[in-house]
This record gives sequence, C-alpha cells and structure tokens, in this order.
Amino acid sequence: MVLTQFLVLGALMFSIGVFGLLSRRNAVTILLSVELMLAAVNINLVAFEAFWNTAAAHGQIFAIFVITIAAAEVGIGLAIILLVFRNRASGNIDELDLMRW
Amino acid sequence: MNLDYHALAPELVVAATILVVLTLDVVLPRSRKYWTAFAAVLGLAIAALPLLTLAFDDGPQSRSMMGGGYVVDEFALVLKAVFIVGGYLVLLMSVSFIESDRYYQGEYYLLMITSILGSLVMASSRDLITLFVGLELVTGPLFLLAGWRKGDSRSNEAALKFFILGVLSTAILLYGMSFLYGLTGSVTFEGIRQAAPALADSGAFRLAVLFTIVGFGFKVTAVPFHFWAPDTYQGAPTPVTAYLSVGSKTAGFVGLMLLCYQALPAVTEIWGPTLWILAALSMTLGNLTALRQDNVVRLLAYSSIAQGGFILVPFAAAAVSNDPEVIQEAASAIIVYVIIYAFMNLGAFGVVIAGARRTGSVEIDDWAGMWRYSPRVAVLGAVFFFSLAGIPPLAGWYAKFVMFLSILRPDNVWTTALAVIAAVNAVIALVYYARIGKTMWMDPVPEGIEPKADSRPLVGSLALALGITALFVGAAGVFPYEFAGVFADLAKTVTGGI
Amino acid sequence: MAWFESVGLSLTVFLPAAGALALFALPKAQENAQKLLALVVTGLTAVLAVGVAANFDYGRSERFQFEVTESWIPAIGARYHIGVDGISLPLLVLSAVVTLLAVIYSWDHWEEPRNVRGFLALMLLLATGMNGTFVALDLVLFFIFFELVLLPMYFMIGIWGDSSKRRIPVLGRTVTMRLYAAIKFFIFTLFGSAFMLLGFLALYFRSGDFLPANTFDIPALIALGAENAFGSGTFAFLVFGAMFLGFAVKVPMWPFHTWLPDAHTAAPTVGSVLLAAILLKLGSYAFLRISIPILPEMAREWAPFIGLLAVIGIIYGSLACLAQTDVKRLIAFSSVGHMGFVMLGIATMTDVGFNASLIGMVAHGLITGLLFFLAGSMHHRYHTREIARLGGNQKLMPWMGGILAFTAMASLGLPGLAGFWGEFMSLLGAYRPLAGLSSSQFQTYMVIGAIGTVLTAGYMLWMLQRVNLGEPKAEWADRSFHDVETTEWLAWAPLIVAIVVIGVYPQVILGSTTDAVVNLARTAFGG
Amino acid sequence: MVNVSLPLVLAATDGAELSSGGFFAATAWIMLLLPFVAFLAIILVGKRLKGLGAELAIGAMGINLVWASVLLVQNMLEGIYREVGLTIAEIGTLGITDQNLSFELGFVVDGLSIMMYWVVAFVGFLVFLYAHGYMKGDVRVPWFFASLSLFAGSMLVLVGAPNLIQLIIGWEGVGLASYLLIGHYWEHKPNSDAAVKAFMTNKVADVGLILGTILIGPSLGSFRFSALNQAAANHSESLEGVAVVGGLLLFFGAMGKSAQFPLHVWLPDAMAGPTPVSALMHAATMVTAGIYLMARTFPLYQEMATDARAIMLPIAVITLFVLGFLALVADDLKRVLAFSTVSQLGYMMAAVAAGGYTAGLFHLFTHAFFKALLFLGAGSVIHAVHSNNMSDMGGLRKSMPVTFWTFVVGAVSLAGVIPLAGFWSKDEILATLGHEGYTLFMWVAILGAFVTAFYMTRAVSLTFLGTYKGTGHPHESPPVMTGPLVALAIPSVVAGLFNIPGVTWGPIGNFTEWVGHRVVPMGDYHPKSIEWDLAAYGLIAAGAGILLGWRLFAPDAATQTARDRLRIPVLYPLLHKGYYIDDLYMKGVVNPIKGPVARAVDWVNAYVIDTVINGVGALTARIGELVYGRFDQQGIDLVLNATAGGTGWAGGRLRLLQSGKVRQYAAGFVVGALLLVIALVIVI
Repeated sequence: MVLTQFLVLGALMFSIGVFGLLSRRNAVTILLSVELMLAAVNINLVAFEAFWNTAAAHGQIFAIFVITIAAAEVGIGLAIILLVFRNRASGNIDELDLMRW
Repeated sequence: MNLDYHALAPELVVAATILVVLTLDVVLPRSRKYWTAFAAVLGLAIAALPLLTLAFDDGPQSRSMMGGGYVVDEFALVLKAVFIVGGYLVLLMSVSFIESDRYYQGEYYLLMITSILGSLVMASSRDLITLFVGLELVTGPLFLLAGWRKGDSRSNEAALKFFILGVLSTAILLYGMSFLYGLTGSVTFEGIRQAAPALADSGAFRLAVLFTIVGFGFKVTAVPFHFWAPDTYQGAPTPVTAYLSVGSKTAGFVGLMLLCYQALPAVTEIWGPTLWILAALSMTLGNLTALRQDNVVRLLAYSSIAQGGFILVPFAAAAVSNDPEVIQEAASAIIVYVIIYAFMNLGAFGVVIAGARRTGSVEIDDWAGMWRYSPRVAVLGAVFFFSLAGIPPLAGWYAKFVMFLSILRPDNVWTTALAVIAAVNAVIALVYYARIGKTMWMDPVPEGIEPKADSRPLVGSLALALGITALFVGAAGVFPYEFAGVFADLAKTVTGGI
Repeated sequence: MAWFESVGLSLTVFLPAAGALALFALPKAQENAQKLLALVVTGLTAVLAVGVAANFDYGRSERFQFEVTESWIPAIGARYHIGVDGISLPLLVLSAVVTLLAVIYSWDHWEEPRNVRGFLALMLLLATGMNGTFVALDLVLFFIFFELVLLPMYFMIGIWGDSSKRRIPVLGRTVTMRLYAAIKFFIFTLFGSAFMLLGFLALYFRSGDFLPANTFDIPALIALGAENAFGSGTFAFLVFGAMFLGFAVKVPMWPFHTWLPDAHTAAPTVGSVLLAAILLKLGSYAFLRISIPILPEMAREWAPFIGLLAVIGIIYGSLACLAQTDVKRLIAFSSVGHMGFVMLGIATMTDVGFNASLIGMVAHGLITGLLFFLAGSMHHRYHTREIARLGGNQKLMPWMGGILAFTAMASLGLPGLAGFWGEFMSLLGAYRPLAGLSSSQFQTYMVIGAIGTVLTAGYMLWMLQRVNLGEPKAEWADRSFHDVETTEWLAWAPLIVAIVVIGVYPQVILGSTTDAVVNLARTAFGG
Repeated sequence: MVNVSLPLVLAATDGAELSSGGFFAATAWIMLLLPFVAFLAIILVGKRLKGLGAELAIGAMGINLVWASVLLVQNMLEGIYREVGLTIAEIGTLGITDQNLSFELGFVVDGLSIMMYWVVAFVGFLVFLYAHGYMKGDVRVPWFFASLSLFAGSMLVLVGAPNLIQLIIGWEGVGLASYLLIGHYWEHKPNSDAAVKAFMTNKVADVGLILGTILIGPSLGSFRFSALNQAAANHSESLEGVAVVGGLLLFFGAMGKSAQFPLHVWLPDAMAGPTPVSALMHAATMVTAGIYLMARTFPLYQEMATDARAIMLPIAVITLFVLGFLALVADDLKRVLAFSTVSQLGYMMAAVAAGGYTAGLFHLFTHAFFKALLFLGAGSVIHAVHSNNMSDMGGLRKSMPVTFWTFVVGAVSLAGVIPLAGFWSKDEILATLGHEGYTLFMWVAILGAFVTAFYMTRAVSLTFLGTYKGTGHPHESPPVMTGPLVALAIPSVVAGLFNIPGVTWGPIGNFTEWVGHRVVPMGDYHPKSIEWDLAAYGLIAAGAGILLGWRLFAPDAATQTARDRLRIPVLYPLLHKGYYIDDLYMKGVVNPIKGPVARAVDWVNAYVIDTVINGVGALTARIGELVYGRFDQQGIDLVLNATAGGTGWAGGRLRLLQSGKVRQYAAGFVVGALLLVIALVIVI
C-alpha cells in the first residue's frame, strides 16, 4: 500500500529532524533540522490527501499553509540567529547560558 | 463564499490598525514615532466596539463562515474580548517602557497587534488549518518581540531559545495534526468529531492527539514543555513577557479547548489522563521551583507555569465524566480562570515594570521595604501577588474556587486526587507570593537603594493599566459572577460539540 | 425600623471596610483625622452591633434573624446570605466592641513604623472579616470572610511586630520574630483552610443528591444535617476531617497550635488583642455553625478525639505556660489551654457543652484581650517582657498591677468573673456527654480538665507573683512610671465591667445562646 | 440581649411551722451586698477618707450585725425559713430533661445561715474595729479594709447560698480575699509565697467541690441545696449513683477550706497575713466554710452517703489529733494558734462526719469566739512587742493585763474547762462520737483535748508568764483593740450555755433548735442530758494538759526557755517539719511540675512540634531547590545521557555529554513527549 510507505518516509524524516535538532550545536543546522520535520509533515499531508482524495483538497491547502509559514519562520529564525551572531560572533547555541541561575 | 463582515469586524479593525501603524511608522519622523503607539492603542480600542455590537446583536447566536471553519459565537466573542482587553493593557504598559528604551518603537506595536490578531483568529477557528494559522500568527511576532532589545544578549538569547523550541513544538504539533487529518479525513473539528469515536483505539490516532496536545502544551508552558519559559520571560522586555504569560498562553488554552471540546470530545480517555499528568506536573514543579527564585520575573515565570497547571485541572475533570453539566462547568472554570488570571498576572507584571523603574532591579531583595518609598506600588504588588495566591477577597480566589469546584464535581478518585494535589500546591504557592509581600512590606530598605527623585514609578499609561487591573481584581473578588462568571457562562458554548 | 432589619447587619459588616477605604481619602499627615475617622467608624459599627442585639428577638433565638439573602454568584449557587441567631449574636457584638476598644487604645499607642493610616485600615479590614464570618450563612461567603482576616493580620504582625531575633531549635536558623511568626500564621491557617474548602465543596456536591440544586446555603445544609442526610460513611468522615483541619488550626487545637505563641508574641499589642479576642473564635464558632449541625453523626464519632485533643491542649498549654519567661508568650500559651476548655465543651456534643464553649469564647475574648492590652502597656513602659526582669509592678503602678491581678484572676477561672462559667460548664457537659458517647471516657476528660484548672491557677499566680509582687528590681527602683492612662482606661474599663457582669449574670450571654444551642443539640442529635 | 425578666423563685417552706421571716428576712440580700458596696467605695474613694476607708467597712459590718442580730432573735423566737433565687443563667438541658438546668443567685434564710450570718457579722464587726486600731500607719490601709470587706461579702454570699453555684462563687471569693490578705505585705516573698500556697491548696480542693457539684447538679436537675436535701431525705433514686462519690468530692472541697489533713498545709503559712485577718478568716469564719458545707448538705451524708463517713471520719480524727501536736513545737504564737485551729476544725469535721450536725456547728459557734479572741489577743501582744515569736515575749501579764486576762479566758475555753463555752461544745462532740459508736475515735478526741490544753498552757506561759525576753517596753493596746477582746471574751464564756443538753431557755429555745430550722429535719443525735462520765473524761484530759503545761513552762524565764528549747531527737524535727508533708508537696509535686515537666513540655513544643512544622517548611524549600537545580536546570542531562546510552546513539553520545542549555530544553521537550506517548499509546 502506497500510503504506508509515504508515512514511513515522513516518520523517518521527522525522526532525522528530531535527532538533528538534539545533536547539532549550530543554530543554522538546527533550523535545517526543523525544516526537515516540517517537510515530513508536508509529506504526510499530501499523502493523506491523495489517500482520501476529496474535492475540498484540505490536505494540500494545509500543506501550502505549512510551506508558507515555514518560510516565514525561517525568516524570523535567521533574523534572530543573525542577531545572536552579531552580538556574540558565534552560532553555537550551547554558549547561550546567560540566564543559568 | 459569504463573509459576515460584522462578525469579522474586530479582526478587520485590527488588521487595518496594523496597516496604519505600518504606514505611520514609515512616514513619521523619528521624534513623532509615539503616534504609532497611539494608533495601536486606539485601534485596539476600536476593535472592541464591534465585539459589543455583536454581543448585543439580535441576529444569529453563532455566525459561521468558510464552511464552518470560522465561527463567531459567544465563546469566540468572550475570548476575543479577553485578548483585546489583555492586549490593550499590555500596550498601555508598553508605552513608557518602550519609550524609555533606545529601540525602534514602530515595529514593536506592529508586531504586538499582529500577534493579537492571531489570537483573535484562533478564538474563531473551527478547523485545523485556521487554528494553525492563528497560532503561528500569535507566535511568530513574539519570537521577534522576545528579541526586541537587539543589542542585549539576554534578549537575543531569550528569542533564540523561544524560537528553537517554538518551531520544534510547531513541528510536533503539525505532525500530530497531519495524522489527525489523515486518520479522520477531515480538517474541520466537526468532521474530526464525527470520525474520532471509531478511531479511539488506534495507536496512530492516539499519537496524533498527543502530539497535538504537546504542541499546545508548549504554548501554555505545561511541564515538561515549559523549559523555554523562564529564560525567555527573563530575557524578553517585561511587557512582552507580560503578553507571553497572558495573551499567548491564553491563546494556547483556547487551542486546547477547541481541540478537546470541539474536535475530540469523544476520546476523553486519551487527552484526559494526558492533561491530568500535565496539570499535576505543572502545578507541582512550577510551584516548587518558584520557591527558589530570587528574580521577580523568573519567579513570575514559574508562577505562571504553576497557574497554567491550575488552569489545566478542569480539563481532567471533564475527561472522567459524560455528564454535559460537568463538562460545561469545567469549560466555564477554565474560562473564568483565564479571565481572572489575565488581569491579575498583567497587574503583577505592571508592578514589576513599575518596581523596576523605581529601583532599577528585578531582584526580589532589591525591592525590600518598597512601601516606605513607593507605597502605591507596594500596595498594588500585594494586591496582585496575593490575588495570584488566591487569597480572598481578591479575584484569584474565585478562579481557584471554580477550579476546585469543577474538579470535585465528578465523584472520582482520580479527580479527587488531583484536587488534593492542587490544594497542597495552593498552599506551597503562598510561600513565595507571601515572600514578595514580606520583602516589599516588612524588610528594611537595603543600602544603596536611594529614592530616585526623578523616576516616578507610576507614569500615565502604566498607572492606567494598573488601575484597571487592580479595580478588576478587587471587583471580581467581591462580585465574581458579574465580572467573570457571566462571561464564562456565555462562553461555555464551546462544549456545544458534546 | 424595617430598614434596620434589612441593612443593619450588612452595615455592621461592611462599614469598617468602607472606613478603611475612606482612610485613604485623608492626607497621610493628618493622623488625628485618621484616628477620628477610625474611631467614628468602629464606634458606629459597635452601635450597629448593639442595635442588632437590642432588636434581636430573644424569644426565638434559635432562628436566624436580620436575615438577608441576595443573589451573589449564581454560577455556583452561592448567595449573599447573612443573619444572626443566638449563637452568633454575642460573638458579633464582642467583635464589634473589641475592635472599637482596640481603636481607642491605639489612639496613643503606636508601634514602629507608625504609619497610622495603614495600621487603622488593616484593623478595619480585619473587623469586616471578623464580623462577616459571624454572620455569614453561606459557605462561600463564610470562606471569604474567614480568609479575609488573614492578610490584615499577616501584615500587622509582619510590619508592626516584634523585631527581635530568635534562634529556631534544630534547624539552627536565626529568624526575625515578626517575619517568622507572620508567615507561620499565614501558611498554617491557609493550609487548614485549603482542606476546609475541599470539605465545603464536597458538601456542596453531595447536597444535590437531596435537594433540587446543589447549595452552599448553611441553613439548608443544616436542615439536611438534621435528617442526617450525609450519613456516617467515608464521605462524611473525610468531609468532617477536612473541615476539622481548617477549624482546628484556627482555634488552635493541640497539636496545631504552634503558630499561636509565635504570632501572639510577635504581633503588635492591638494585633494580639484582636487575634486572641476574636480570631481564635472563628474556628470554634465554625464547629458550632457548620461541622456539628451539618454532620452530626460524624461529630458524634469525632467527639472523643476532639475531646482528647482538647484536654491535651488544656494540660499542655498550662504546663508550657509554667516554662515561659516572656509575659506575652505566657499569655499566648494560656490561650491554648483556655481554648482547650472551649473545645472540650464542644466535644461533649451537649447543649450545655455548646453553651460552655460560647460563653468560654466570649470570656476568653474579653479576658485574654485585656491581658494582651496589659502586656502591651507594660512592655510600652518597661521595654521588656522578661518576667525575670519585672517585679514589684504593683508598687510601681498600683492600678496597672491591680488590673493585671484582676484579669489574671478572671483568667484562672475565678467564680463570679466571666472565665469561670466556660470552664465549669464544659466540665459539666463532659460529665454527661451526648448519649452514645462513652461517659467514662468523657468523665476522664472532665477530671483531667479539672486538674487543668489547678495548673491554670498555678501559672497565673506564679506569673502575678513574679511580675506584680515583691520589691521592684534595681533597674526600675528609681524610675517613675505613668500608671494607667486615659485611653487605656477607656479601652479597658468596658472589658473589666463586662468581665464582672458576665461573671455575675451569665444570662447576658446565655440568654441569647441557650435556646439556640438547645435547638442545635436537639436537631442534630434528636431527643 | 439580656433576659430582663428576673424570675424570683420563692421556694416552698416545707418546715410547716416556720415563718418566712418578714422584712428582715426578705431583705437579707442587703446584708450580702453591703460589704461589696463598701469594697467598691473604699477602692474608689477610700484614700480620701479620714479613716482611710475603715469607717465604710466597719459601718457596713455594723449594719449587717444589726440585721443578723434581728434575724437571730426572730429565729430564736419563731424559726425562719426563706429561700429566694434569681436565675442568672439557663444553661441547657444536657438532653436529660425538658427543662433547662439553671444557675441561680439568691439567699437562704434558715437556722443554719442565720447562725453563720451572725457569727460572721459579729466577729467581723469586732475584728474590723480592732483592725482599725491594729492597722494604724500601715502601708495600705484602704486596700486592707477593701479586702476585708470583699471577704465579708464573699463569706456572706457563701453562707447565704441557696445553691451550690452561689456557694462556689462565695467559696472562691473568700479564697481570693484570703490570698489578698495573706499576701498583704507582698513586698516580701515569703508572704506572697504563703498567699500563693493558700490559693493553690484551696484550688486543688476546689476541684472536688466543683466536680461534686457537677455530679450532683445534673443528677438532681437542680443545684439547690433544698432540692438536694429533700432528695436525700427521701432517698431519691436520682441521687442513688452519685451520693457517695459526690459526697466525697464535696468533702474533698471542704478539706481544703477547712484545712483537713493532708490539705492543711496552707493554714499555718497563712499566718503571714496581718493578725486581724488570721482572727477573722483563718480562725473564726472562713476556715469553717468546709464545716458549713458539710452541715448544709448534711442530709446527704446522714441519709444516703453514709459510706463516705468511713473516709471522712478518719481524716477528721487525724486532723484533730496528729496535727494538734504541731502546735507543741511552734515558736511563733500565731502558728501555735493556727495548728490549734487545724486541730479544732478536725473536731468539728469529726462531729459532722459522725452524724453530729448540731455538735459540729455548736463547736464552730463557740470556737469562733474564743479562737478569734485568742488571735486578737495574740495580735495585741505582737502589736506591743513587734515580734511573732514567743521567745521574744514572756512576762507580759503585768504590762498587758486586759490582753492577758482575755487571752486566758480564751485559752481556758479552748482547753475545754467547765463551764466555759469550749467545754460544752467539745463535750457534745465526744458524746456524738460515743453515741454513734465511734468509741476509738472518741478516745482519740479526748486525748486530743489533753494535747490542746497542754499547748495552750505552754503558749500562755511562754507569752505572759515568766520575764520579758524581747526588746523595748510593751504597753497595753488602745481601747479600740482591747474593746473587741472583752466583747469576745463574754461569749467565749457564756456561749456554751445555749446548748446544755436538755436545757431550753424559755421562748428562745436552745442552739439545737435554732440551727434545726431547716427545710428538712437533720435527724442527728442530741443528748437529752449531760453525760457526766464523758464530761469527766474530757475535764480530766484538759486538767492534765493544763497541769503538765504549767509544770513545764510556768516557772521562771530561764527554765521556761531552756525547756522549750529542748529538742527531742526524731520527734522534734518531725513535728517541726510538719511531718514533712510540705516537703513532699513542694519537692514531690510542685517543683517537678514547675521545673522539669513544664520545661519538658516547652521543649516538646520547640523541638518536636515546631521542628516538624519548620521541618516541613524547610523540606519543601529543599525540594524546591532540588527540583529547580537538578530537574529544571540540569536534570535533563541525565535523561539525555541515559537515553543516548540506552538507544545506542553512539555518534551523538559524546556531544550529548557536553550538551548546552537550549538543546537540553529541546531534549526535555522531546523526552517529555516520548514519555507521554509511551504512557498513553503503548502502555494503555
């Protein structure tokens, strides 16, 4: 069955994204990992849409929204990372511990 | 597709305000930028008007649009009112704070009302897509606002932490939502509701529900999804923190309520225990951790985590019962708590702003003996902190009261256990709230805190915001029904799906 | 006087709160105007309370009078329901009058950091809470008023209290007394009332099984209790236990009493007076108003346990008094013993016992209130409360010494003064407890309680001997002291008179309470 | 607020032939109140009066004496019974009746109370007069007379009490007055110690009185003596269970006030008060309250609680005999008299306990006169020589003739020499003991009479005979003091005549009849004629005592002193220490309670209960710290490491160990979600 394979792909991508998020120290890489997770979501959505195949095409609409918003988020994220980089000359998130009591 | 413009008027006004602020920001010279603040405040005030006309309109109780995906009913109206009033108060608090800062004012207001617009959208959303869009509209600007003090490393750090965890939660939420849609074949809550009972035993479905809840758990700072909150609260500009702890958190609860009551009322066995656990963890860990805080903002962060736990309690009550009355009462309790919490927590942050203006510090010890040099701030501090503690006759008691009422109504051992946990936590919470009271009122003024003659802690708009919140906290404590209960009664229509 | 019937009681409750707000309309510097306002407000409140008493129909004191019931929080069925019956009336009058006396005394007794306006405002708020608790006939309303007293008292102790340091044994930390006492009082009481609230809510839900709608209404719940609607199962047990925690902490019963000596010792004089005279009564009153009539079967089951704690309190409090070196702390501990008698009376579950507890409450309010006034005034003059440093007070200040001796005598239960009746009647009740309770057990309590009276006499006389008698210590010998001053006379004379009047003619109190408690015992336990 | 209707209860006068007494009986309450009025007036204005308040006290007592005398005469002529009560409290039903139990205040006018009124008023009036002279120049005269008035009022309230409640009020009222007056010179610790001791001893005994009242009152449904006596006379079922225990409890109360063994310890110390106080309270009136209580409730013991006698009588006899010896070794003249009082109270108690209502009361009556006389005489001496100790006296016969002769009259009367008052009353006690079959106790009592005579002779000899051993030149006291001595000497001589067995004095009858005017008949034994054999034994004992005393102590000063200083081993310390009873109380009970026990309780408070409380607080704070530090800020590291290790994410492992904060948070986030998934998807 085709759906399952897509879902497995999505799950794998999601997991890779999670792993990347947890294991990478560079902020940009982390951002990429998140994108990977969002991409996994999109694969799911589109696959399900194909599975249900309704006229409303909700899955695809959803996916488009996700893509749009993901783009916006990346914009925001890069802006913040840039800010941090400018103030600290480092993109390593492990160095962010000013508020550690 | 028919749009009911009357129903959409608040959103439209706010959207227009965004444009006006943007335009003003572009055209006005730097010295006149304060007009952007004025426009934002005014715009929000105007947005409240159509809420009133809608509330008193004799037309349909529920105005549905976009194929049922966007609904303006009593629940939406009440929550929109909360968002608008809360946002309005935050803006009032922001004015002096932002003015005294050296950063660019215009975009602050722009981002803030954009976030408010997102919360308005959420209150009306009745499908996954709108909900998601609204949620992101709330959160996106906040990432930027948290980092608004661009030159301040703490602020940067706050923003980055918030952002990374925020997108992580978004991803998890979306992953859950994709399965919700995939398994039910519908993105509307209506459709999910109808398909859900058949799927109740499906592992994938449970996973979907859980991931969605985790996404909202991030917004409502439920333990263990709260880690970002203390650092972000501490690092962000205080008015933003106030908004985070009230506006954005309320938006999270709105999402949870819609999900639980509109989309998934049939599968309480999945989300009930989950929220039970989250509630218990949030209350207990939030309170215990707050005991050790020396920074007022950080303390308020943990306090707000614990308060979030209290708000989650009624969800657990609804989960063990099929009695519509119980479920409605739980919904009502959540809304009452949210309303009262919004006012008292905003008030508390207002006091933090005022106190920081006066002493230049948010370390609790630096506030010692404040009543000697700023008695009004000290009085207000006592009012809000003891209201958060739930001491009658300040409004907080009623929030806790209805919370207990809702959790005890189902005669069930699990809910009763949660009630006892909540009771113990209510007592633990007293310790740190009372500690602030103690410090401000009973400790001697520390050396080095000289009265600054020029810095009046309560300036115009901040005083107004504190006045409004204090009045509300006092009045709602004595007349809780008129000031909070009646709205909750209206808004419990959110359980209509049951 | 129809208007008085309808608003008199509400005015009694809320006038002080209005006064507290009005105080802030006065400029900070005008202390005399502030004092005058507080005096007028508490004076009016006292007049209103006495007016309520004067218009009270004693022929049917078992019924609620001056009843007002208005919609309040419809969402939860809580109503603004107030009224007085014979049980609450004396306590209401006591509360209103003692507050007035406290304001009079405050006229020229201020503790640092002065702030007249703040102190008076807290006192007035406290008055609203106290008066309100005694008239509330709705559990939610009761809860609100019950808790309302906390904050003012917390701030009173914490701000104006005793700043001396004390080392906490075992933990080894040194604490400032007022801060330690304030937070201890606060947390302790709230800990109890959190559980009390759970109990109230449980009653609320269970009431729906018998009534068309759930209710917080006390008379309605009492009517259910009379039919023993809540039974004697686990539910009733837990509910009674939860409320017991809340009330017992407030009384305070042994072993929940340890906040009391600290709070009393640390509080400013007026705070101690109000704490002793009124606040301690809220808990024992709540037993009579709520626990017993609503859960009579459970009350019967818990009675031996309550009685046990009560007699332990009597003996323990008295013995602890013998070990005190601080006058105020001694008086504070004496409250533990005296409230033990009050609770013993309640534990007998008889009308005589209930009466004993009520007259005991009033008497303890008057007597211990006066003792704290005296301790405060002596501290004012000697700047110490160390018993070992005092002595010969009678010689230095004959009137002060005389009043102290008088009050000590009243406190040790001298017949003919107010303190005796409560002790005597609770022992009387313990001899013949409610049918179904073990007579021999309660008679043992009676004997232990009677031994307690001896110990009470012992510590009081010993205190008198060391403080009042003998030659003044060298450090005071050549000092001159102001004997009792005008405001002190004004504040104390009514208490002295009341102690004698109640001592000679206890019907002053019992005339109001007897029918009510007889009815209470009868409806709760039948027969 | 107040129940303003004042229901006056007029009890039925059951003794059918008794009159209700007319005006003076109806207004007897004035007598009860007057001293209180004087008390208040003296406190308020006493300082400003010429006589410093003494005139108010004396005036009030004078009026009372008139009142009491009129009543006395009326009672002699016709017999009076009137009982009036005002309900002061309705206290509830105890669930046993439909009627509220009530407390009442009021007064009873009957044979017994009239006799007591008169004794109190008569002795009181004389002592007040005497004190006016004795206390001249004292530090606080107004307070002294105020306290005396308070005492007189309380005593009248006590003896006029128609019920147990009022009796308790009066009872503790006189106790308070006693405390105040014993501690009159409270600047010195021994005096205040004595005052506290008196109060405390009585308080211990009062427990008995109070518990007795509690046992009897609810059983009867009334606290009235009339109800109690009637019930006892009718052998009512309501008293069945409580008569003996209740009776013994009341007796325990009486033991305190009437200084019965072993609660007598306070009375000798009570001599720390000014001498008039000792005369009035600690000899004539207050200490007889216990006897009075036994007499008031006599039918209870006579009819129902007869078993109680097995305990009462031995105690009374121990008191009269064993404690009498203590007077032998005392050097303080007042202490001699105090021990004598204790012993005489033993006689009275023995009589009442044996069923001799009249005999006990009659001894109370005569003893009031001669013991007050002796104390006032002693006061007169002390006033003159400024010392209480007989070793500072001697030879005062010449310089103080009036005091001497009146003292001798008192001593002889006390010793029981015919025809003085003491003889007749003591003889009647012996007769009662004998008649009721307590032969052994009778003989002990006769031996006691020997001891009495002996120590009184010793006291007279050491004080008045021989040569003066003190300093200064003692003079006879002023008339205001000697007057009362003479006035008391007269009844000390003649009072006995009113109750010579078988003799009735025409229309006024005799003492037996007077005190027999009660609501129910007392049913006690009255000898119909003088029992000469008993009288002879008594006289022989008295004579032997006097003779021995005379032989030992009458000679010249040197021998006198030497003999008195003879310290017989074992016996002397034993007596001197009062059989070590005081030490037992102080070292065995009072000090441990005041010291270790009280401190232990305080320790428990601070170290146990408070530690638990503070510990919970500290523990919560510590948990907070742990949660914050270990979980919230660090703990995720541990979880991450564990997860990494467990799932073999080898690549990430090293880096995870150095994990920074943001990723910790993210990890916490993910781990939390995973745990939820495990819990809710996989487990459930």
